[in-house]
Amino acid sequence: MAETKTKARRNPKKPDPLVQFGISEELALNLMRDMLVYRRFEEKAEEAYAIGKIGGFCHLHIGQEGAAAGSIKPLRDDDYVMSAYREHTQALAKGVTPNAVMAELFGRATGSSGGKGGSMHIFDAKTRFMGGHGIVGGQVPLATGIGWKIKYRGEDSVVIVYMGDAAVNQGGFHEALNMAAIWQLPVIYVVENNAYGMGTAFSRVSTTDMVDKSRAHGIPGHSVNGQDVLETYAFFRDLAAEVRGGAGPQFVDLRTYRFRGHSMSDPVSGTYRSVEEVERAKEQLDPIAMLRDTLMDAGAIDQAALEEMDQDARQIAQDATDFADASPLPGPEALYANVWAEINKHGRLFFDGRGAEGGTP
Amino acid sequence: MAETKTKARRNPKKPDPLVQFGISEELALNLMRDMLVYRRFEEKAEEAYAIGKIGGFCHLHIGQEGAAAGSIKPLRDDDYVMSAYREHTQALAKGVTPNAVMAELFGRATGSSGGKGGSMHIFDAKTRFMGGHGIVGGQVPLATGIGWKIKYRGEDSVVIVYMGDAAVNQGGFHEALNMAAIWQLPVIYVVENNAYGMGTAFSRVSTTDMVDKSRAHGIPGHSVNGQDVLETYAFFRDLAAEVRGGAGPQFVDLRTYRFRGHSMSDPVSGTYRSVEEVERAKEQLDPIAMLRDTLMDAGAIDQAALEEMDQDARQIAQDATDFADASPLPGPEALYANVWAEINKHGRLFFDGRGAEGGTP
Amino acid sequence: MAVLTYREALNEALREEMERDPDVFLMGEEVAQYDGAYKVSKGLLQRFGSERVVDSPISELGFTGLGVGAAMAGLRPVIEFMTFNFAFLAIDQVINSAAKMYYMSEGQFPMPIVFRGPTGAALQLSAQHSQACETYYSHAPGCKVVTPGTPADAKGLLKAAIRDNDPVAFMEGELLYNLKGEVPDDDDFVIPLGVADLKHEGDDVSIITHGKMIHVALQAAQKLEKDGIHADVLDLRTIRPLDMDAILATVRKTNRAVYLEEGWPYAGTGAQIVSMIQEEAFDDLDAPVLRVTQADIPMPYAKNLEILAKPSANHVVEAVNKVLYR
Amino acid sequence: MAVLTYREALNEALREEMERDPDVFLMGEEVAQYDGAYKVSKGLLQRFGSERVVDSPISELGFTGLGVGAAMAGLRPVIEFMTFNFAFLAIDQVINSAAKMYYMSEGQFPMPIVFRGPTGAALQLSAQHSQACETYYSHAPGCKVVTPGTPADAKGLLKAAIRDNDPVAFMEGELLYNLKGEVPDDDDFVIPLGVADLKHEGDDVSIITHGKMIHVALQAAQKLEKDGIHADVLDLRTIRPLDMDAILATVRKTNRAVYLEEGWPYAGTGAQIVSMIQEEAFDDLDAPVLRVTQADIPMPYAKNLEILAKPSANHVVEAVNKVLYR
Ligand SMILES: Cc1ncc(C[n+]2csc(CCOP(=O)(O)OP(=O)(O)O)c2C)c(N)n1
Ligand SMILES: Cc1ncc(C[n+]2csc(CCOP(=O)(O)OP(=O)(O)O)c2C)c(N)n1
Ligand SMILES: [Mg+2]
Ligand SMILES: [Mg+2]
Repeated sequence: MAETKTKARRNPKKPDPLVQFGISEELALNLMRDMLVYRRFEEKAEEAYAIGKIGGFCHLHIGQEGAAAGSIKPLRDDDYVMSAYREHTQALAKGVTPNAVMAELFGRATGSSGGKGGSMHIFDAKTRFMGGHGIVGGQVPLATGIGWKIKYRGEDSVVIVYMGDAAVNQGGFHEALNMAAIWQLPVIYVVENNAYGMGTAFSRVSTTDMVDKSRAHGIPGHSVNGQDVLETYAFFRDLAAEVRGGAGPQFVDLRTYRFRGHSMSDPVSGTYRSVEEVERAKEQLDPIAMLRDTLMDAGAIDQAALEEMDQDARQIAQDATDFADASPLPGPEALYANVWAEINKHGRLFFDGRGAEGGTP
Repeated sequence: MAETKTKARRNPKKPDPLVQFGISEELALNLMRDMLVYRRFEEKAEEAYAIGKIGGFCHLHIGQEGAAAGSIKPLRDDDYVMSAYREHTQALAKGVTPNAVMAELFGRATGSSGGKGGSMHIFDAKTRFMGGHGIVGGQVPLATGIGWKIKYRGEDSVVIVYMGDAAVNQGGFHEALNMAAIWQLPVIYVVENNAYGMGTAFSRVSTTDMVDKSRAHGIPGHSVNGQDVLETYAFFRDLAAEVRGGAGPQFVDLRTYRFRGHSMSDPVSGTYRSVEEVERAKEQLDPIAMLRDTLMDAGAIDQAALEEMDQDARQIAQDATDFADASPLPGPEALYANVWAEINKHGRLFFDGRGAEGGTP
Repeated sequence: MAVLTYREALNEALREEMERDPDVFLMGEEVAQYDGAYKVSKGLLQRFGSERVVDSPISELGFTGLGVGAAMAGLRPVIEFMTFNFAFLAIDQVINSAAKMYYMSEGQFPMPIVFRGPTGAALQLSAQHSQACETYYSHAPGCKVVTPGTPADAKGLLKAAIRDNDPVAFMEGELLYNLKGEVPDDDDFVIPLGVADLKHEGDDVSIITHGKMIHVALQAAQKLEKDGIHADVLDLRTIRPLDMDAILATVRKTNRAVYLEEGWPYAGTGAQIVSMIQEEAFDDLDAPVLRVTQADIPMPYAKNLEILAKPSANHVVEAVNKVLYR
Repeated sequence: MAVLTYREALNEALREEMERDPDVFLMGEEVAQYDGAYKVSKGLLQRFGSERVVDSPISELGFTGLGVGAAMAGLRPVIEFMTFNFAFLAIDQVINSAAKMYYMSEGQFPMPIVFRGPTGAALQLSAQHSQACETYYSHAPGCKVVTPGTPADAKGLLKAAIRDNDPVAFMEGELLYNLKGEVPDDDDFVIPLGVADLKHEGDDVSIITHGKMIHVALQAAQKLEKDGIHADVLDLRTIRPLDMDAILATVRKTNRAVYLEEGWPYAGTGAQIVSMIQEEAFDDLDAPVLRVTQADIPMPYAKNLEILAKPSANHVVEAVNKVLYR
């Protein structure tokens, strides 16, 4: 959010996007609130990583908040969401608590995966947030299986599965889409197309547009501006309803932009994109600033209310950090717990000779 | 070849396909000769399998001869051909001798792979016949690598790689096509679309047409009647020239039909296709009968000449069988030969405790 | 007791478990309309319909991942690989998804899925179609590995595998499908995972093995009897969980052991077992434990070479003679 | 002698071999414009151009197969896996194509290809990113496996691997890239595959290991020295080919051995080595050979758990004390 551009620039001639997309002021304000939480949460994660409280790989979602809020908020509680490793804010959007996510990043026992998963493996069965997967493209067949289960049981929920733009070059993506098409599974495949896979521009690894990537499989492709949370919300609200109604699998090119480096250990810009490109995107494509402008144009919020909202978001992020910080590390007994869901009555399952009772370093 | 329909049915009103496709009588007669050899060769293999001279899996190409002759005969010697496991006649078309192929099927030392590869793994470096691969779809990335080498070295040969219709559902197919498109490799991807993968009709595992399968990758798709060897020849003659000239990768839906079961151990018909369907295909879609009719219509051959040609083909197949039969089994010393191209001076490479000197059963 | 083939025993296990639990479904190439490439699923389509017996496209990675996702969501998939040779394409979803999901999620997502199909060589299928793939599945924690060698074991263990809440690689023998044997009729005939079975008794030497190779081991044991050598033949039945107690018991009895397996030697199952035996029964050993495996080469096509490459009863007898210092 | 990091040593090896032979090219994710995820290929794009240093899409199976095909046609590809964790997607092309092509074609198609990248855990990368993958490559005949632990070994062995005419899985240590060490300047400094290196000498016990773990072994050896225990630390350097002579020599000297490795125990490299030692040096052993491995679990994320899960010098010391019956 570009902090300097704070004055409302109402423009009565511009069509009101709230009206255009059929989104109430209240809902729009909630989306604003959500996105602010995501932003402040990730900024806190960034800080915590810098001082070593978070380890491993950490992929921030900053700049892509509109994609998460706009696509997940229209879903029902019993819908499923699955993602790759850049999934903190998607987890928050689906209802995983900031405390549980931050504690997971900190590797604490109170984390959503008890500290065992970390940044790339947020899971929460209760809210049907299905992870958090680290193999590029690996989640795409998995989500297809969730769609299979929905159909198998005759339920009417849907699955959204996120992937990056680089994931469509994985064979598993194509295998999964083909199966979803054959069996008409209720899966919405969403590419969070931030134009780069690490340092590789999408145009360097594809000769076609993203929206074409589902064409071999007969799955409709859609292109949506993920920086415009209202457009995104309206689109997914309608699409989820259609899929729930039996429209079959869908493919969405959700165009967005990443404001940070690929992971905390990668540079924001470099040989693959210029400082100017990133600055321009922050200036013009910040989903939070875009919604702010709309809300101010519509007179739905003023500077003071916005700041209060932001203060709340900061507080939530701070609280999550404090909670994580105060939480205990997993005990050594956690080491061998939950490797096996079923410890068979007979035979050995562990072979390290240290026994399954833990061990000393 | 439907032996009964032997009388020439000249029809002066029908346009002459030889003229239409720019194919000389001599060439057409050669194509006839080739297809007869393929047919008689496979029939011999079928016989030999039935009496246990050939083991393992054996996938016959009977019914698909037009696809092999029509697409391979226009190639140059320095072009590459690669295929899956239904590749006997493609090997013959590229110039591997019937003796070497049959001896390989018999598991003899004189076989194209010294008896080690068998029916599914015919290789011949000399004629640039690059196998013979048993993992469905596995050859598609491999052939892409051959295309890479051609471009890397600045050569002007091309690669044709064959796959069955079921192979396009493998992720590796899509990964390979995408790379070929990005790097504009001289590879012609050919689906020998015989409508079934084992017992699965293509329409049960795809919601789109075959020709659409390359669309995500921006590779032109073509559909060709592989039963019409003249159409196929003309098409590949022109396409190979274009690819040689820099047109980039191509995708061809080469429509054909398999007259036998999937492999020698599978039934010709059953739950997945009816006896009638197969009989109708043999009646109407036999590439040899179709060319015969054309040649007779054009007055290029008569019954006697045809029969002589067929006698020659039978002789070639018989000779190959005799050669294979008379050839020695690989000696026990072959067992450990050619596992490693380079036996390092130091360290152990074999770990079976029998040493690399062979062993007794 | 009914006399069934190994194939029929597997078929019964599938049928009974599918009847017992509507969440169990079978997916794989040609499993439905074609009754399975090896006819293991014969008649199941008719009985359970195309929602529960599902022909997949040839997309090993895809349908394996689909199964894993369905298991996360609460179903109990049985995924058939036409053979495990083709499952190399899918192994990422087994190792990186199925085997780790429960741990990475701190127990939120159990993974009750069975991956099944034949492993090992059949007859002259050559290099790409003749691999014993156990090691690829037993190495990583999180995946159980079951290798039945008889019709009764096939049925009882498959039922156990389907009821188990962890991923199980259930590895059958293509050459065993026609093997006949007595199988208990009981609908609840379940053989618990992790229990080895002493298939022949003797005091002189232990031949330890798993899967299809038990028949080679029993053949060797017969030959040895003629020389007055009495062998224990221990069939591990499951190699993860592993019945180490039974292994130690036979080794402590005979003080000499040979491990027989169909796969390649380097870091195979036998290496693991031998390593454990020498660690846990060092003082009981009167001779090194030897291994008999296939030749350390890709499988050749030619019949005569294939015979040379496969482990045989003669190889076992030779190894036994060595550990007996004869 | 120059002092280089392990990363620079690999970079030099690549550069020198690419200069030496125009058929050598490097392909992988981010290897060109981004200089490699771990900067091993830094500067190579500038030097050799985008025809020889090639950024691939994220298509592990595809670009691995492409490399194998290119090798069949006569080139000498070096395929970089960003890490071997991702290579599970590609393993079919390594096992079923690369490792078998030469045999299936009766020697018509040599396969001079190197698959390289880091294996094993780094720091808190959790379950899917922290696997030591050696077993998956050493099990199948037809593929060589190289695991350098120092900058000099990294350079000398990578050059040997690139010159070798068989497929080589060249497995680096992510945590070693910044490690400094002396490296001979010689352009023809090649360490032949199959030669182990005694990295520390002692008479009391043999610690045998490979790859990154040599540093843990050396740490353990230091600790043991304080207790008056003198250890041989044998670095295998390549696990296929395997320098069995060196293994037997150290075991025959000390009569006691511990195998240390980073991977999982079940059917790991250690299982193979232990099994061979007991077979070939049975009478020389005064105690069972023990193994030290990572805990037999998927790698957890939490720092404290990760430390517990990894094999440590203390674990080695403990094991040494056991084999010394102290
Ligand atoms: C199979 C696999 N290959 C490589 C990687 C390493 N890797 C992690 S993220 C990434 C880039 C992915 O980019 P994209 O799909 O566009 O997602 P984004 O990071 O932009 O959200 C790469 C190469 C991996 N995790 N898995
Ligand atoms: C990866 C893989 N999966 C399954 C198989 C078993 N299989 C061999 S051929 C085949 C059917 C292939 O059909 P198609 O691609 O149409 O080729 P066709 O046999 O019709 O020529 C199957 C399932 C295999 N060899 N490899
Ligand atoms: Mg991206
Ligand atoms: Mg077909």
